[in-house]
Amino acid sequence: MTNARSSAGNAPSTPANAVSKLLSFGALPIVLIICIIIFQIGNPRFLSAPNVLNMTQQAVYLLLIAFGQMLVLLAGGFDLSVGAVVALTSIVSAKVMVAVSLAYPDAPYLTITAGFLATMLVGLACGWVNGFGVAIMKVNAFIVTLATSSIFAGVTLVTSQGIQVSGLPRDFVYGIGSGYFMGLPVSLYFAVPAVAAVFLLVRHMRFGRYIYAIGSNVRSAVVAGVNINRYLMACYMLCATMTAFAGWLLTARVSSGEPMLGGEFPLQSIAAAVIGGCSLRGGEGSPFGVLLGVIFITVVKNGMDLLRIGSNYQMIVFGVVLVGAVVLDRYRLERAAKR
Amino acid sequence: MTNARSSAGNAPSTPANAVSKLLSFGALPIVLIICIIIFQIGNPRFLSAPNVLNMTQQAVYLLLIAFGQMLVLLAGGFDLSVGAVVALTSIVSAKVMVAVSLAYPDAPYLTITAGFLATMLVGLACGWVNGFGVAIMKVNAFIVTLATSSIFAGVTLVTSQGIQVSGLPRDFVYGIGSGYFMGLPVSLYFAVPAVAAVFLLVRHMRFGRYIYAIGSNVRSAVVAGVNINRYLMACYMLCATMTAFAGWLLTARVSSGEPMLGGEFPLQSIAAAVIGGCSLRGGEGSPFGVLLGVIFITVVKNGMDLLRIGSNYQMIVFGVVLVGAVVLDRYRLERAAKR
Amino acid sequence: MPVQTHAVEGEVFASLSNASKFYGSFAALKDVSIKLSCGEVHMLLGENGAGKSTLVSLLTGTNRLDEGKRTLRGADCPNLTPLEAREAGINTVLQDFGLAPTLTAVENYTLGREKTKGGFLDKAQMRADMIRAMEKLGVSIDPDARVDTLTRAEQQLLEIVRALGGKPGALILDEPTATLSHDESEHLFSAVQLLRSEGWAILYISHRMEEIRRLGDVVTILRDGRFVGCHRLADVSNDQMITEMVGREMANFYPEIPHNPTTVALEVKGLSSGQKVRDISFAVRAGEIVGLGGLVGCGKAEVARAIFGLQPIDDGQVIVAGTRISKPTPAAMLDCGLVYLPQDRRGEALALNRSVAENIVVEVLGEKNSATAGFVKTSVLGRLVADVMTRLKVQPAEPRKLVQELSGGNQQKVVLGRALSRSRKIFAFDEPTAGIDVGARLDFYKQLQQLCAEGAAILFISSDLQELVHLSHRIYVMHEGFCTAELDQGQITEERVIAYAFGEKPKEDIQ
Amino acid sequence: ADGPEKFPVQLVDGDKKTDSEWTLLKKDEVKKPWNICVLFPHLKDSYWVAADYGIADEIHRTGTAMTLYEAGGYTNLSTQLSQLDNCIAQKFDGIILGAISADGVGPLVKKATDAGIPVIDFVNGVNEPSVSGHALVSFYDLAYTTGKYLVDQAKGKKQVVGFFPGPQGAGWSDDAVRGFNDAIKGSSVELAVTRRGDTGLNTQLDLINNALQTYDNINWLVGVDIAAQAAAVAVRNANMQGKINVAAFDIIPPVYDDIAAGATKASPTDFTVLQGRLAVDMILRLLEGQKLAAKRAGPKPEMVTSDNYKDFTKTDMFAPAGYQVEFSIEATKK
Ligand SMILES: Nc1ncnc2c1ncn2[C@@H]1O[C@H](COP(=O)(O)OP(=O)(O)OP(=O)(O)O)[C@@H](O)[C@H]1O
Ligand SMILES: Nc1ncnc2c1ncn2[C@@H]1O[C@H](COP(=O)(O)OP(=O)(O)OP(=O)(O)O)[C@@H](O)[C@H]1O
Ligand SMILES: [Mg+2]
Ligand SMILES: [Mg+2]
Repeated sequence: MTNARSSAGNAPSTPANAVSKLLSFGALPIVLIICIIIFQIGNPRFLSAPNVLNMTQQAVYLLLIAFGQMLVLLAGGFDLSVGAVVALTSIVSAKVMVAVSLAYPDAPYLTITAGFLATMLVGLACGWVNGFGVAIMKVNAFIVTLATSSIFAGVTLVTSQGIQVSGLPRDFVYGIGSGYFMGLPVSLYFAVPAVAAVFLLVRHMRFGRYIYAIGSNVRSAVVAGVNINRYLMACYMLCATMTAFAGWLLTARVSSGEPMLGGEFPLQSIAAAVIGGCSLRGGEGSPFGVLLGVIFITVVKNGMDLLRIGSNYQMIVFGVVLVGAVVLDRYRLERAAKR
Repeated sequence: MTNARSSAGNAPSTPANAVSKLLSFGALPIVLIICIIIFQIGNPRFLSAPNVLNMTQQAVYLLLIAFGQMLVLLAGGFDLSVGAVVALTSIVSAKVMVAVSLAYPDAPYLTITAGFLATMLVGLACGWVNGFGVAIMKVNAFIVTLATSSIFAGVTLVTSQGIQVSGLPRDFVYGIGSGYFMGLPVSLYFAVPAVAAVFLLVRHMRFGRYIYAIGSNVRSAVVAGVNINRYLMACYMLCATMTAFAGWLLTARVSSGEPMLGGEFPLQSIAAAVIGGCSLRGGEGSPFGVLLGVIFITVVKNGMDLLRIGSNYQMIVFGVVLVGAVVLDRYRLERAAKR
Repeated sequence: MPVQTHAVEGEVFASLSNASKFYGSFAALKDVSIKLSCGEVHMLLGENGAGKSTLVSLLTGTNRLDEGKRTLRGADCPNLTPLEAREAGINTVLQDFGLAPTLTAVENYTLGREKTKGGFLDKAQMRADMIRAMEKLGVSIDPDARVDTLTRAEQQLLEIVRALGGKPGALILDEPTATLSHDESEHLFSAVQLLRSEGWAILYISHRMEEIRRLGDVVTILRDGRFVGCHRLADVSNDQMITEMVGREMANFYPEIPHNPTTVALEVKGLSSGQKVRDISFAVRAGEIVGLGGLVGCGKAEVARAIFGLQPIDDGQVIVAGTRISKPTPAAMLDCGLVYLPQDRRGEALALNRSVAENIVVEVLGEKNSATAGFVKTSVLGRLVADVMTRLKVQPAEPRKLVQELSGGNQQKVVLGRALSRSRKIFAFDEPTAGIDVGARLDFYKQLQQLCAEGAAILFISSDLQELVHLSHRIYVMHEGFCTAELDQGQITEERVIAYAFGEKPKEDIQ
Repeated sequence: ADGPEKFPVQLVDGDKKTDSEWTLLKKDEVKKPWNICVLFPHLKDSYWVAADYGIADEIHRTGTAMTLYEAGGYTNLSTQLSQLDNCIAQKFDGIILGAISADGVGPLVKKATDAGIPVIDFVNGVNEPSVSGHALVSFYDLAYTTGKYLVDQAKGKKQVVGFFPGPQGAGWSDDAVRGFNDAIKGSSVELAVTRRGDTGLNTQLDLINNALQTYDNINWLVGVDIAAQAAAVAVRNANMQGKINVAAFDIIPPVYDDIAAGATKASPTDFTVLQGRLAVDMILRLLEGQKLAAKRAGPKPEMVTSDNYKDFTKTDMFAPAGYQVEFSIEATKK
C-alpha cells in the first residue's frame, strides 16, 4: 500500500502528512515513545549517550536476525533454527579463524576474511537445508526448522565437543566486536548495509513482490509464473545468512566461538517481527515495522533493567507490554479502517 | 467425515479393511513399526516389559499436553505457554498440598483433592488468560502465548522464589507418582479418562465439529452461527487444564513442586501434534494421529538411549527422523491421492 | 521454449489433443481435444464438474498433463510451466481468483511482470499502466487498495484487467461474469470483441446461454470429462447444446412461482450501515421472493450482511416476524429462522479443507435434535447429508470428499445445501447461482418454488438480471447505497431495473 | 545478618592450593555506600537462589547497595553481555559476575576494568586475565571430590557408574566431567555411560530411567544436583534402594534432604552462600583499596554424607526457608 502511495507523488510533505504516515504504522511508535518517556523519568541515565550506544550495540544482532526472519515470515514460513545457526556459525567461523591465524599469524585481515567466508558458507548451507525441507520436500516449516535446529545444535556440539574456541585475532575481537568508529559501534557499520539490502529487496525489487505474493496466496504466485521453490529457497538461505552474519558479529563481541550462543533469538526475532506487523500467515509486514519491533524489544528490556525491576517481575511486565503493544496496534488499525 | 462412514455402516471389518484403515493414517504407523524393529534388533531389551512400562510412564505427560495442544491447533491457534503452565501448576499445587497436609496431617486424600482442585483452578485461569487474549483481544496466538508464557513463568518464580517445594504427602508421591496398579502406572489410569474425553469431544461431539469449522475457516463458522469466542475460549481453557493436569501428575512423579518443570513441552507437544497430522493452519488433524505422534517421539527418544547413541548424535538423528517421518507421511498421502 | 511473438488470423494458437487428467483413479478429463484459433471466441460448455476448469489448468500449465498432447503456437510442450504459458501469451481469469489478498490492486496487476529500472521497481510506471488498462475496460479500482478490501466483483474486474494487460495472444475466461452485473458484463463483452478483432484467441467458459450465443464463434461441449461435440455456433441451437451437455432434454427455464404473500416476515426500516448502506427500508412477506438489484458495489450485499449481523448497524431497525432485533448476530438470526447465504463461497461460506458432509451440517448442529447431550447424532445427520446431496445433485456424490476437491459449481451447490439443510422461515440468498450449470440452476429454482409455496420469505440478491427479473415478485433497486425504486410485479422489466440501478429514471416512468 | 565472621577457604595460586581462613570485613570497615552490579546466568533454581541470598545478606550487613540481573538461562549469552554493558553504562562501582561463558564475557570484562570498575568472577569462571578476582570453587574440584568418594567407597570392588553431568556446552558441566574422570582413573570405579542433557527434572528423570533399562549392572548414579534428585526418584520408583546408590557433585536442598533420608549417599558442598559472601567481600575490599589475600579463593568444599549432614549450618549452603529473592538493595550507609 505504502509504496504505491509514495510513488503517486500526490501528497506534499506537510507535518500532518508526516504524522499520518507515522500513524500508518500503527500505535507502535506511540507506545514506544511513551515507554521511552517513562524509562527516562525512572532513570535519567536512560537516554544518556553511553546507554543509547549500548542499546544500539545490543539491537544490532537482533535486527539482522529479525530481518532475516521477516523474509521467511513474508513468504509464509517460519524459522526456529536461527538460534542453532548462530551457535554453529560461531563455532565454525572461530575454528576457521583460529586455524588461519595459526597458519598466517601476521595476516589478520586474511583471517577475518576467511572467517567471514566460512560464516557465509555456514549460513548458505543451513539455509539450503531449511529451504530444501520446506520448498522441495514440502514439509511444514515448523517441523523442518525444529528438526534442523536440533541437527545444527548436534553438529555444533560434535564439532566443538561443547568447548569454547578461543584465540581469535585481536583485530576481530577488538576491532569488529567492541570497536567504535566515529562514535558508533563498528558492528553497526557492518549491519547497516545488510539491513539496507534487505529493505531494498523487500520494498523496491521484484524479489519482494514475489515473496509477498507467495506468502499471501501461493496459488496467485504460481499462476503469475513465480518459481515458488526458487524464491522459498532464497528466503531461507537469506534468513540463515543474515543470521550467520549476526552470529559472526556476535562471536567478535564475545571474543570466542561459543557452542551455546543464541538461544534467545528464535522467539525474540519472531516476536520482533510480529510486533512490527508481520503476520504468521504470511504476506504481511514491512521492514520499517520490524525495525520498530526490534527497537521496542531492546528498549523495553534495557529500560526495565535500568528501572531495576527484578527479573521475575520483568518477565511479567514484559509479557503484559508485549500483548499491550499488539492490542493497541490492532485497535488503532481498526479505527483507521473505520475512517 | 467419520460420521458419514460410521453411519453408512457399509464396511465389514475384514483384515484388509483394517490395513487400509491403518494406511489412512499415513506412513507414520509404518515408520513407527520400522523404528521399533530397528530398536528391538539393536537392543533386545527394548520391548521388554519394564522398558515398555518405562516408555508408557514417560509418554503419559506428553500425551495429555499434546491432546490439549491439538484442541488449540484444530481451532487454528497455537499454545506456547504449556511449559509455563506445567511449572506454575507444579508450584501452586505443591504449595496447596503442603499447606493442607500441615493443617490436616491425617487426611492424605483431602490433601490430594485440594491439590487437584488447585491444579484445575490454575489450568482454567491460565487458559482463560490465553483465551481472552486470542478470542476477545484478537491478538495473534503466537504473541499471546509467548507473552503469557513469560507472565506465568514470572508468577511461578515470584511464588516459589525459584525454590523447590518439598514435603508432599506420601500417598501422592508413592501412590500417584510412582505407584502401579494391576501392572500399569497409576498415572496412566489418571490420564486415560482425560484423553478419552478429549477424543469423544473432538470426534463425536458438536464441540469438535465447531472447532474444526473455526480452524478451517473462521468466517464461514461465523456465518454458520457458531459462537467463535466461546469455543476459542473453551479450547484454550481445555488445553491449559489438560496441561495443568499433566503438570500435577508430573509433580507427583518428581515428588516435589518444581519451578523449572516442563520447558520441553511447548515444542514437543506441537511437534507430536504436527507429526500426527495436525496442520498449523487449523482445521486438520485427528486424536489418533496425535497419539501416534506422541508414541513416535517417546519411542525414538527411548530407543536412541537404548542403542547407546551419544547425546550429540541423538540430536542429529532426532532431527533427521522428525523430518523423515513427515516426508514419508506426505509421500504416502500423495500416492493415495493418485490411486 | 521457442515461441513466435505475433499471431496470424485463423492460425491455431493452442491446442490439446486426446488430453487426460487424473485425480487418483478419477478421470477429470479423458481424451479431450480442443483447438483455440486466433481471432476466434471459443466457448466451452459443460455441467458442473465436467472438467472445464481442469482443461484451463492444462492450458495454463498449472496442472500436469497425464496423457495426450499439448501445443502452443505450433510447438509441442509436454512440460509447460505457468511462467512459460504466460510468456507465450496465455492470459487467464480463473474461476477461483488467483489474487494475493494482502497485496494492493496494482501489485496484483503487475505480479509476475513487474517493470524495473536498474533492478528497482518502477512503481509510477506500473501504476500508470494499470490506470490505462482500467480505462480501456471502463472500470475504476483504487490501485492502492489492498485486494482483501475489494468486493468480490471488484476482484473479478481486477482479474480481468490483469489478464487484458498481459502479452498479446490468448485470453482464457473461466466464468468471468458469475458475479458481474449487467453494466460490467457489457464492458467485458466489448473488450472481448475488440480482442477478437485484434486476432487474439479466446476461450470463454460460461453457464449463461445468452452470453454464449452473443459472443461465441465456436462451442465445445464436455460431459463427465469427455468430449461430446464441437460446433460453429451458427449451426447449433440452444436446446441442442443443452441436450448434449446434460444428456437429456431440458424443460422450460424459469419456473412460474405463484405469489401468495401473507404476513410480513422480515422488515427493515431506515437501515444504515457502513458507507454503502444508507436509509434502506423494505419488507419481505412470507410466500414471496423479493429481489434486490443494482450495480457492483451499490451495497446490496451489505444490506443482507447487516441484517444477518455480519457488519454493524449504524442506524435503523431490523424486524423479524414482528419482533425488533436490536443487535443482530448470526447465531441470533439463525435462531429467529433467518438464514444467509454469502456470495463469497471460498472466503465466507465453506471450510475448504473439511468434508462436504461437515460443511452441509454445520448450521444444523446447533439444533436440539441433531445432538444428544452434545453427542452428534451421526445417523440423523448422515441421512440429511445424503438427502441434500441428491436433491442438489452434488457431484461426485461422496460426502467424505474434501470441499476443496470439488469443482467450483459443486462447491456452490454445497453452499446452497447448507442453506437448505433445515427448514427456515426467511432466506437471504446472495448470488446463489454463481457458477452453477443450467441443470443445477433449474433444480435450485424448483427449490425456491417449493420454499415459496411452503410460505418462506425470500430475499434474493443477484447480479444476473434475467434471473432477478424472472424470479422476483417484487424488486428493490439500489444505487450508491440508497434504494432508488420499488418495482411491483407488473412493473418489473429489465430496462427499468437497469435505469434505476444507474440512478436514473426510465423513460416510461418519467410521465 | 547472622552469617559467620570468618570461614575456611582455599586460596589458589596457579596449581597451588592453600587452606586458610577468610575474615569478612566489618560493617564500619566499609567506608562508602558502594553500589554493586550482580550478574547471574539465571535465578530459577535453588543453587542460584542460595548465591543470591549470600550476596544480598552480605550487602545488607555492610550497608552497601546492589542490583541483580539474570540472563534467563545458559543459552542466553548475548543477553548477559547486554546486561554487563548496561552495568558499565550505569557506572556501578563494582561487578560480581556469574558468567555464562568463560571466554565470551572477556572483552566486556576488559571494558569494565578499563573503565575502573572491578569485576569479581563468581561461581562459573572467567578466563579474561584483567578480571579483578575469582570467588569460586571449581566444578572440577567438586566432581573430583565425588569421584574420590566413590573410589573410597568401592574399596577395590568393581562399581559401575551412570554419570549425568548436565548440559553439554556449559563450562561448569565440562569441568565436572573432567574432574570426575580424573578422580576415578585407574580405580575399580568404571563409567558405563555419560549422558548429557538439560537440567530439567523431567528430562533428567527420563534419561536416567532409560539408562537403567540399558545398563543393568549400574550401581551408582552420579550427577549434577537436579540429576541426583531425579536419580533418587528413579531408584525409588524402580525399587532398587540399596542396590543402586546415588551421589551428586553439588548440593541443593532436595539433595540434602535425600542424604538425610538415606536416599542419596553423599554430595560435596561448595558452600554457595559463603561463596556469595566471599564475592561481596572481595569486591568491597578492592573498592576500599585493599589487596586481596589471593586473586582466586573459594570456600573449602566438604563432603556431606548421611553421617555428618547434621554438622553443617544449612544457611552456609542454602537460602533459608521462606527467603524472598532480592534483586535490588538500597544502601543503608550514607
Ligand atoms: N472495505 C471492505 N472490506 C472488506 N470487505 C468488504 C469491503 N467492502 C465490501 N466488502 C465486501 O465485499 C462484498 C461485496 O460488497 P458490495 O457492496 O460490492 O456488494 P454488492 O453491491 O452486492 O455487489 P456485488 O454483489 O455485485 O459484488 C461484501 O461481502 C462486502 O462485505
Ligand atoms: N484437487 C482435486 N482433487 C480431486 N478431484 C478434483 C480436484 N480438482 C477437481 N477435481 C474433480 O475434477 C472434476 C472436474 O472439475 P472442474 O473443476 O474441472 O469442473 P468444471 O467443469 O470447471 O465445473 P464447474 O462448472 O463447477 O466449475 C470434478 O469432478 C472435481 O471433483
Ligand atoms: Mg470450473
Ligand atoms: Mg453481491
